[in-house]
Formats: sequence, structure tokens, C-alpha cells
Amino acid sequence: MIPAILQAIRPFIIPVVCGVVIVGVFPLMAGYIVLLERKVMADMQARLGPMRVGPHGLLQPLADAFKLMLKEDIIPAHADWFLFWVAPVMSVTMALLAFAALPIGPAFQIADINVGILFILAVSSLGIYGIVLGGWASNSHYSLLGALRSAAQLVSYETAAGLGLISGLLYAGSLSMKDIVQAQSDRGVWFIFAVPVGFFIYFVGSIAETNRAPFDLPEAESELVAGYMTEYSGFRWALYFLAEYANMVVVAAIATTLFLGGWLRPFPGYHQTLPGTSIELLDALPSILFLVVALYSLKLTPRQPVKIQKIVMLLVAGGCALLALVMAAALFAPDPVKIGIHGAFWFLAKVGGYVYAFLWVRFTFPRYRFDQLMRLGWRFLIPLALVNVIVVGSGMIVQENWGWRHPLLSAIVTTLIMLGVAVFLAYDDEKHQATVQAAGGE
Amino acid sequence: MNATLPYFLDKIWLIPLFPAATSAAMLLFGRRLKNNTVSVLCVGSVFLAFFFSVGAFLQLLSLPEGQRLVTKVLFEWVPAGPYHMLDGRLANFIADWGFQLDPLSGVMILVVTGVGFLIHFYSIGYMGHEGGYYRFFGYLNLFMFAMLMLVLANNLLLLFVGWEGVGTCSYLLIGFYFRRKSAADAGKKAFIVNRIGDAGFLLGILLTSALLGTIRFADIGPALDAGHFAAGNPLITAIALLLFVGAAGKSAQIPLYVWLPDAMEGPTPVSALIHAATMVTAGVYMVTRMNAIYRLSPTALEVVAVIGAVTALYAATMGITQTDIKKVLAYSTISQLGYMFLACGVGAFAAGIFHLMTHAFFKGLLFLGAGSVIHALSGEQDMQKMGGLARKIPRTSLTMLAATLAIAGIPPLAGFFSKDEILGHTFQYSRLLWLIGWVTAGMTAFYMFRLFFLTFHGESRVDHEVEHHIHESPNSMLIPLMILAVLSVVGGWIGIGGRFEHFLAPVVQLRPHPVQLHHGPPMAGEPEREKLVQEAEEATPAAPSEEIILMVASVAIAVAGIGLAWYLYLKRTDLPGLIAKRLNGLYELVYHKYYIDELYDALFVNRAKDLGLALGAFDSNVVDGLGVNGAGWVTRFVSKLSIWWDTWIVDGSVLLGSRIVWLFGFASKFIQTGYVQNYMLLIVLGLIGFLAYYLHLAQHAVH
Amino acid sequence: MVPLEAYLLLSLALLTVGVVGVLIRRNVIIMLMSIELILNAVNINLMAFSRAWGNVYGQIFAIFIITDAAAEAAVGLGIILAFFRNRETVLADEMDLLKW
Amino acid sequence: MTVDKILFAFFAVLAVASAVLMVTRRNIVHSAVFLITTLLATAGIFLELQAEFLFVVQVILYVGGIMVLFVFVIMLVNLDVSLHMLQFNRQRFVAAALGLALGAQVFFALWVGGHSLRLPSGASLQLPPKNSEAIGDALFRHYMLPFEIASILLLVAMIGAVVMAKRKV
Repeated sequence: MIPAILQAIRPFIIPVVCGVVIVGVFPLMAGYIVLLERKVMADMQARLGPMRVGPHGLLQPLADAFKLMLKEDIIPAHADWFLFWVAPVMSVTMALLAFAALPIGPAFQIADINVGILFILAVSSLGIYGIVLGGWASNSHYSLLGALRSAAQLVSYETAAGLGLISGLLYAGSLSMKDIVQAQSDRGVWFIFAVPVGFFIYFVGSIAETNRAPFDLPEAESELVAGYMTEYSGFRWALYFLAEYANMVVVAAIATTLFLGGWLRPFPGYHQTLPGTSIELLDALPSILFLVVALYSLKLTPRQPVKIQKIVMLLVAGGCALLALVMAAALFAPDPVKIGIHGAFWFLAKVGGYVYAFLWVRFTFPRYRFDQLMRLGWRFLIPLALVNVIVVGSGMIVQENWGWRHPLLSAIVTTLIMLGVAVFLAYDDEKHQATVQAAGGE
Repeated sequence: MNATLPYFLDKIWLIPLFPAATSAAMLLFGRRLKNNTVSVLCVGSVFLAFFFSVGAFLQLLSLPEGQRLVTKVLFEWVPAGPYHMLDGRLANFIADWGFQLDPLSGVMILVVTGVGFLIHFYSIGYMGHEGGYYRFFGYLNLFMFAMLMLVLANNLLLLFVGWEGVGTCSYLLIGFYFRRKSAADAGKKAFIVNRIGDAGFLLGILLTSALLGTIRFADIGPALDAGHFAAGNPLITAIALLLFVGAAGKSAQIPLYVWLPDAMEGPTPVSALIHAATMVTAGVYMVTRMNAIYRLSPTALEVVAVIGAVTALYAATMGITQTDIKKVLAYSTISQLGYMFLACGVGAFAAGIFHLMTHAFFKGLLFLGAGSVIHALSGEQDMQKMGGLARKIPRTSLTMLAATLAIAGIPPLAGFFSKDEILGHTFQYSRLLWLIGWVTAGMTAFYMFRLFFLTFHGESRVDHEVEHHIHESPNSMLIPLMILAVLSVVGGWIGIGGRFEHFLAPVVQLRPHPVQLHHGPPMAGEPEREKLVQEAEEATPAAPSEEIILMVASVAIAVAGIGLAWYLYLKRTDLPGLIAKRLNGLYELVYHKYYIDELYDALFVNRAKDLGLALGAFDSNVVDGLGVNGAGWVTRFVSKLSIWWDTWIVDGSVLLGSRIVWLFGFASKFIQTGYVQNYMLLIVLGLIGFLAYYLHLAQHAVH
Repeated sequence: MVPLEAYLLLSLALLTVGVVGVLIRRNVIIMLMSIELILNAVNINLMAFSRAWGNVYGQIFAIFIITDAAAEAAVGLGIILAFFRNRETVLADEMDLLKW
Repeated sequence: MTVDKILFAFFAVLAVASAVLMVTRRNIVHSAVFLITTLLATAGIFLELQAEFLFVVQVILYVGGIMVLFVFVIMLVNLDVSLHMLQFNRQRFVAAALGLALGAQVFFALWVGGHSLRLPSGASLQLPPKNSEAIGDALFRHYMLPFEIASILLLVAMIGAVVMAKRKV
């Protein structure tokens, strides 16, 4: 009886373990992403950012987590308690569910569904219910408006982002994450270079989908106190937060997989081995990077005012050096291990870069007005994406049939065409606005 | 013709092209051009044509006498192919777009382009203040083109093209002031009368080609020789007469002269160029061109001569009574044309052409002078309202005097020589015709000087408001006058000693002796003609003494006419009125041009109108009445039937249907509750029913 | 391996619930949602048969049905919105303009 | 009692239960939520039927699209008064009876004729592993015309919805 059950659940053990790992580790990660965000913001605003809790505020996330968990959690009067309870859970569940199909490196993937990317899209599109229902359930006008706004916004930008993805999928020729990355390594080019416009569209769309600035209208503090999260406090609020950052990581992962070449290192097509060995030059890149960081922090160590900070710096330097060693060692390991480790490194590095771009955008651009947002979505991005799909498809046909092998050639042409289209759309929208204002507003 | 022709002879086809080009330009987009541009273009093009003509003429002279015939065929125009001639032989009809230059057409192009150029130049000043400047010059150049085609053509069909072209242009130009009804009518009249003549001409052409199998002038003579036609051959006569009908129409001979006086409605330069100098002489030119045929048909020659003479006299009488200055000139033109035809009729074709040339000079001059007078009097044409202008516009009056003397036949001016030639030949042909011509000469002198005196001397009868701004015409008008004056003085000298005749000889052989033609037996076949020509060669013109006498006679009667005019219109200015009263009936008759116009109206015009009315009546009564209205009535009847059918049968059935539907609807409207869910309930009910039924069937199928 | 009948029964159950919902709820939106339910029942059938036959044609038809559902939902909701603007109600038995 | 049986049972129960709840809830939003649950459960059943593509389509289109639309409209037209009104119309008893009768009838039909569904045993033939490829193949090779027609239908529906929902018609 027991063995039978074991037999039955054998194939599910490893995925479950991985899932547990992710669910356990990610909140911490999210907390540190928040810390990173605050630090970056501070840096961009010439401040120091959190410095108190722990050296360089390294313990800030833990403090925040404790604070949030200890906070009283309030259920407003006349709120729909069931939905009020269910909404954040829904939100965070869907966000984390997406990780099931994310390949963090070739080795580490819970489930390789052959419609993986669609699966991720689907699941992340369910997150909206968390927002809408939460906003509705908390029985407050601010929340309701925020919820509706986010509903509209997400529905609009999902379309654009999905179409942007499709232009990349045309090149990939598959929906499974692994095959997509494989396709990039086969074609020897990251798809961001093949379909830059598609990547751009997906980038904007993904910012809007994760309710980040400059599209953070659902939680616009200035007009709707905090949008759909107004009535939430304590741990539920933390869940929403978690969901948001999880979503960031997810979209970043999608973009990385489809456009940035997944776990491939830069110049996947370039194979130059060290003389005499089978080690490729570019594979040495990660360890060199870590080494540089280590040396830099080592150089910084003396200048730290407090002893503990000196120690931390030393620790950091040591950690980096250790990582560098690991990377270097991986070079000599058998292929699966090597590829797994390096792939994981590159993948996480790219995701980090994408997220950094998010933060950057957030601190750079002012917030849109809602009608402007809708206009951008419906009058610019979606048409652009549609035309893009058509143009890229035609470009591919030309490639396949007219023996125009190198993808970049058609990429350049299609991109130029698409730029023309974009200019036209922008101009047209301007005209439209002029007429509308002439007619006295919509 | 040898391949290496001198330049101008090789380029004769250019001559008509210059006016054609400019006229096309004018008529297409002349509206946008400034007057100066227009005048430069048009006059310049005519001058070019004149230049080329002179060149061609000189180079023609430079050719040896025998071969003064240049033909330039551009392309084959109407290759109609083979056909049966009257005598059953196969002939190949060819009408090519070809030009032919021989002494005759040489003279003609000189006259046309020369006089035409002067008149163009004159028109710059005369038409300067008129509207439609470009239109005028466009038409004028078009006319030049057509006229040059006419005289340069090397076959009858191409000549006919030019013929019709000049007709059209004269129509357009007579009706130039188309806002004036009289002008428009005059244009129509000229056109229609010309059509009658052209019909005859066309028939003549067809008959020619049918009889001779060619219409090339160069081939007609040989064809005649080859055909062994007897003199007086009825078919030849028919051809000649038909062609003469055309000539009469174009050259305003009895009975088709009626359009010319009315044609004076056009601008004066037009009258000068078309209705005095060039177009109206086309008939004479054509007859001369076809002289080979005419000389084979004494009857036709006689008809031509008689009609010419009668026309001359008749028109002269009418000229006497007219008071409109241009009308007088018009009648004198007719009578001079009569002279030319008289010449042709008596076989003195060369004399006819000679008179044509001189006439072109002095009659053009007369018209231009009249135009200048009218210009000075700001539009006044009635001689009753003139007089004493010599002091005010001396140059014009001088030139007019020269022209008048010339036409009166006073030696040594141009008119004298040509007229004397004609009279001389006529005298040898028949005394009666000579007498008519002689009298006519006197009358010509009389009414021309009547015109001169009435206009330029005596006391002024000019209206006062007009009187103030009488002014001499601008130089652009005077210079042509002077040139023409000179020409009409010296123009006749080239004829002295029969040089002109001799120059034209290759085209018009000296005619057989008239006496022979008349009293000799009807002769056919080659030898007789040979003999005729022989005799003709030998036939010396009349003895010198006789010639002197004739000259003296004609000069004498001319002087007499002048004297009479002087006596009546300067001395005893009351007499004309008295005479007019005394011979009232006669005067009225002549004054109203013998009521010929009225006669034509009564005979032809009104008959045509009646025919039109009858046809109209037929149309409105029979066609409309029976056909259309009958059909309409039938239709209405049928439609009434179908209305009845519609109302009672069709609509009835429809209504019946609707009633039935209404009944059912009333019965079934109670289950229409308006609640969508009730309907759904019914749907489900129906579904259950069906399912039950099919399950039932299935049960039976299973068991 | 789940027997085919199970899927059929499941879709039957959903169908019945949907029909009942369409028939008894006053709220038009819920009627529409019940219709969606019915369509889903159909989809389940199609999928089950496609699985049983081992080809994908059933799934094709399911896709078409989903398309249909999308169109129907869009238009239906549009109508409901327009109606709500005019009559301030979304109750089926207050929409009786067609009553005689 | 293999895994997919468990999954099927779970999803089936979930689907039916939430469907019933959907029909019976007084609060529209709750009904919507339960409908979403039903749809998700259906999607799960698709997955259990190894139709990943349809699973994804179901989730993206139905749950992520159509139902969002529903929720949106619900929130637009939601009236608190309607919460306190009678939720069932006058014909509810008859209607429920008839609906159940229909269900029973079909069930009877299955009961009687179920065994006559002569199908090859599903175990024998597996779907091609590349489900989405197979679907795309079938869709664009054998079902091109219906596909186009469906797209036209969507277009028309879109225009209709826009026209319908404009403020001033």
C-alpha cells in the first residue's frame, strides 16, 4: 500500500521539493530586491538609503518582514471578508505559480511544459483577479477605482505584450522555454537583436502589467491613496507586495528567456578556446567579473568607518572570490554541471539587469495620466505590435524562401520598417489628439 | 523632275506650312498671347512664306524654259486603288499630297503671299483696337494656308481641299463680328451659295477622274491626247461646265454672285484680301488650270465668255447706284471678275491671269484705302456722308487716285494693259462681247470716279461729331497703301509685248483660232488637233493698226466715263437726283440690285423654308401624333388595366395573407409574455419533447 | 485512465446547472455566465471525445466554441451596459419592452 | 486509483460544486468568482486530458479575458439594492423542475445508450506529444476557412460591442 503510493508520487517528488524551495526562498529574495530598489533610488537621488539596520542596511528586509507580520491586520466594516481574505492569496499564488515553468538555467526547471511560455502568461494574467477582487472586496471607492483601473490597464497591456512576445516566438518556433533558448543558440543570435521592436513593446507592456511606475496608476498614491491596496495592512499587504515583485521577476524571466538568450552567455555563436585546452574564453567571463567585484570591495574595506562594516566588506569580498572560484572550477567540471552553473549565473544576471532597468525607469519617468495610458496602449502599442508581427513574419518568409540566411539582415530591414510605422502611429495619434481637443475633449 | 532641286524649289511644301503653323498656334492658345506677339508671329510667318515664294519663283525662272515644272509629292494621300473608267478601262486613282510649281502657280503664290503680306501688315494697324485680335489673325493665316494649298496643289482633289478651306475661312471672317446678325447671316449666305458651286465642282472632279482616269494636272493633258477626244465632246463639255459652276460660285458670277456684296460685312482687310485679291480669283485660276479641257469644248468656252461679259456689265450697272463705299467696290470686283472670265472664255487665259494679278494690286489697294477712309471717319461707310476728305487725309486720297486710275484703264497704269489685252482678244472672238466689255469699261471708270469724287472732293457732308476726329491713318496702314499704289502703277508693264503671255505659254498654249473653232466642221482625232494647234501657233494677233484703234477706243470711253463722273458729281451735284427721279423705275430696279435677292428668296429660300415647315408639320402631326401619342395612349390604357389588377388581385391576395397572419398572431400572442426567460423555458420544453421522441425511436430501434 | 462516461456525466452536470441557472436567475449577467457554463460543458465533451479518438479535432472545435463564447460575452455585456444606462436595471423580468 | 483519476475526481467535484454555488449565490461577484473556479477546474480537466494548449487557451481567454470582462461589467453595474431583492424569478420552480428533467433525460439516454458508444479504448492511442503543433497543423491545414470565419465573427462582435457600449449611440 505505502510503496504503491510512493510509486505513484515518485515523479512528483523533485518538483514539489523545488517548489517548496522557491516558495520558501523567494520572499527573502523579494525583500532584498526591495532593499536593492531603495538603494538604487537613493543612489540616483544622491542619498545613502537605508543604513541603520545592519551594515549598509543589509538587514532591513528582515526588519520590514517582522514589522509587517506583527502589524494588526484590519478588515474594514462591510467588507466582503471572504474575498478580502482570498484576493491577496490568489494574487501571490498565481505569481509564484509562474515559477513552475521558469528555467533558471538549463538544469533547474520544475516542469518543462511544451506550452511553457503560454502557461506563464496565463498564470500571470490570473494575478489580476487578486487586484480586482481585493479592490472590490475592501468596499472603498479608492480601492474600487484602483481595481477597475488596473483591470483595464492589465487587459489592455497584456494584449500588447503578448503580441510583442509572438514576434519573438515566430523566430523561436516553439512554446517551451528550453526550446526557445535552444533556438537562440541554434540561430546564434539573441532575439532582442532579431526583433528589437517586439522586445521594446514587451518591455513597456511588462512594466504596465506589473503596475510599476510610470504605469502604477492602480496604486497611485497621489490620487487614489494607495489604489486597490488602500484598505490592506500588515501581512495581506505584504502578500500584495510579494506578488508584485514576484511578477517583476517573472516578466524579467520571460524577457530573458525569449529575448535575452536565456542562460546563454553573450555571443553564443562565438567559440574560441584557450590554446591547448577545451575551455572557451568567454566562459571565463563570470569568474573574472566576480573577481573584479571581490577586488573592488577589498579595496573599499579600509575606508569603512565602523569595524563591523569592514568585516562585512571583507565577507563580501570573500564571497565574491568564492563564487569566482566556483565558476572557475565549473569550467573543468563535466558539461552538465558546468552548463548548469554558468547558465544559472547568466540567467540570474540577465534577470537582475532587467529588473534594474525596471527600477531605473521607475525613478526616471513621471506617472502617466489614465487616458494617456489607454491611448498609449490602444492607439500606439497594439497597432505597432500587430504590424510588427506581420512584418516580422514576412521577413521570416523572405529569409526561409529566398535563402537569406542570416537573421540579422532581415532584422535590420524589418526594424527600419517598424520604426517608420512607429513614427507614423505617433504622428497620427498627435493629430487625433489635436482634433479631439479641438472638439472639446472626449 | 531631277533629284537635285535647288533649295527653294525643293522646299515649296514649306510655303503653306508657315501660316498653317501660326494659325494653329493662334487658334489653340492665342488667347493667352499679347497682341504684339500675335502680330509678330502671324505677319512674320506670312513674310516667311512670301520670302520662300520669291525664292522659289526666281529659281523657277532660272530653269530652262522647257522644264519649268516642279512637282514635290510628300506622300500618297488617297490611294483609292483601281477602278473602272467610263470606257471600261482600269485606272488607278491616285490623289497624293503633292505640290506643283509652274509659271501659273508661281504667279499665283507671288500674288497671294505678296498682297497677303501687305494686307496682314495693314491689319496690324486696322484691327489693333478690335476684340478677338488673335482670332482674326488665326483665321487670316488659316486662309493663307488654304489658299496656298489651292494654288500649289498638283491634283484636283488637293485643290478642292484648299478650295473648301478658303470657303470656310471666308465664312469665318465674314462672320467675324458674329454679334452682328447681318454679319452672321452674310457668312451663312456666302457659305451656302458656295456650297452650290462646290457641288458642281465636286461632280466635275468625279467626272474627270471617271473619264480621264486621273486628276493630276500634269497627267490630264496626256490623258486627253491619249483619249482622242473630239472637240465638243459632250462629256468634256459636261466636265467643263460643272467645273465652271464651281468657279462661278467661288468667283461670284451670275447667278451665284449674290453672296459677295453681303460679304462686305466682314472687316475691310478681309474684303481686300479674300473678296478682292485672292479667293474670289480662285475660280479664274482653276479654269485656267484646266484650260486643256476647256479648249476642247467650244460650247463651255462660249458659256464662260458670255456669262463673264454679262456679269461684268450687270455688276457695273449695280455699282453705279450704290452709296455704300464697300458695296461699290464689291460690285466692281464682280464686274472685274467677269472680265477675267470673259478673257478665259475667249481663250485668252494668260490675259485673264494678267488681269487677275493687276486687279489684285489695285483692288486690294482700293479696299485698303476705303478701309483707311472708314478708319478715319470712325466707321462711316456711306458715301453720302463723306466728301472733301482729300484735304484731311491726303496720302490716302493720293493712293486711292492711283488705284482708281488703274482700274479705269488709264495708261500707263496696270489696269490699262490687262484690260486692253482682254478687250483685244475679245474683239477677235466676237464683236458683241467686245462691245459689252467696252461699255463696261466706261461704266467702270464712271462709277469708280463717282466713288472717288464723292469721297474725297466736293463739300464735306460729314457729321459734325465725326468731323472733329478725322485723322490720317497710322503708318502701318499707309505703307502697304503706298507699296500697292506703286505696284498698281507699274504692275502692268511686265505685260508689254506679250512677255507675260509668253511666260505662261507652257501652261496655256495659245488658243486655236476662234473662227476655226466656230465655223470649221466638228473635228475629232489627232491630226485635226495638230492642225489646230499649228494654225494657232501661226495665228498672229490682230494687226497693229487694229490694236491701236482698240486702245484708243478703250481709253477714250474711260476718259468719257471720268468726265461724266466729274460733271455729275462735282459740277452739277443736283443732276443725279433729278436723273434718279426721272428714271425712277429703272433707278429703283438697279438700286435694289434688280431684286435678285428677293427673287432668290421667293424662288429658293422660301421654298426651302416651306419644305422645312412641311417636314416639321409631318413630324409633329404624323410621327408625334400617331406614333408617340398613340403609343402613350395604349400604354395608359394598359396601365389602367394593370392598376385594376394590382388593386384587386395582387394587393387583395397580400391583404388576405396579412389578415390570415393577423388571425394566427392574435391567437398566438398570448404566449408572448415579453420575458426572455419564458421563451427559454419554452425552448427547453421543446428540447425535452424532441429528446423524448428520439429516445422513443431509439428504444424501438434497439428492441 | 478515466472512462469516457465520467466526462460525459461531468459535462451533463454542468449543463444541467447551467440550464437551470439560465432559467431561474433574474440577473441577466448571471444568465450570461450560466450560458458560459453550458458552453464549458460542451467543451468538456469535445475534449473528452478528442482524447478518446486520439486526434485533435475535438480541440479545434473547442477553440471555435471559446471564440464564440468570447464574441457572445462581448456583445452581451455591451448590450447589458447600454440597457443599464437607460433603465438602471439588470433584471431580466424588468426588460419587458417586447410585451404585447 | 491512479493519479489522473484523483485529479479528475478533484477537478470534477470542484467544477460542479462551484457551478452550483455560482448559480445559487446572492452576490454577483461571488457568482463570478465561483464561475472562475469552475472554469479553472475545467482547465485542470483539460490538462488532465493532456491538452495543454487548450488548457492555456481556456485560462488565458476564458479566465483571463472573458471573465475579467464580466467582473468589470459587474463592478460597473453593481447595485447594492439588487443584493436585497429576490434573486429568482416567478417561474423558478417550474424552470428548475424542467431543467432537472432535461438533465435526467440526458442521463437516461446515457444510461441506456452509453454502452453503445463504440470508441477505441483511449489507452491504445496517445495524443501526439507536441499538442500545440498538432493543433496548429490541423487548424491551419484542414480548418482554415472556419478559422477565418471565426476571426470575422470576432471582428463583428468587437465592432458591435464598441457601438453598443458607446455613451451616445
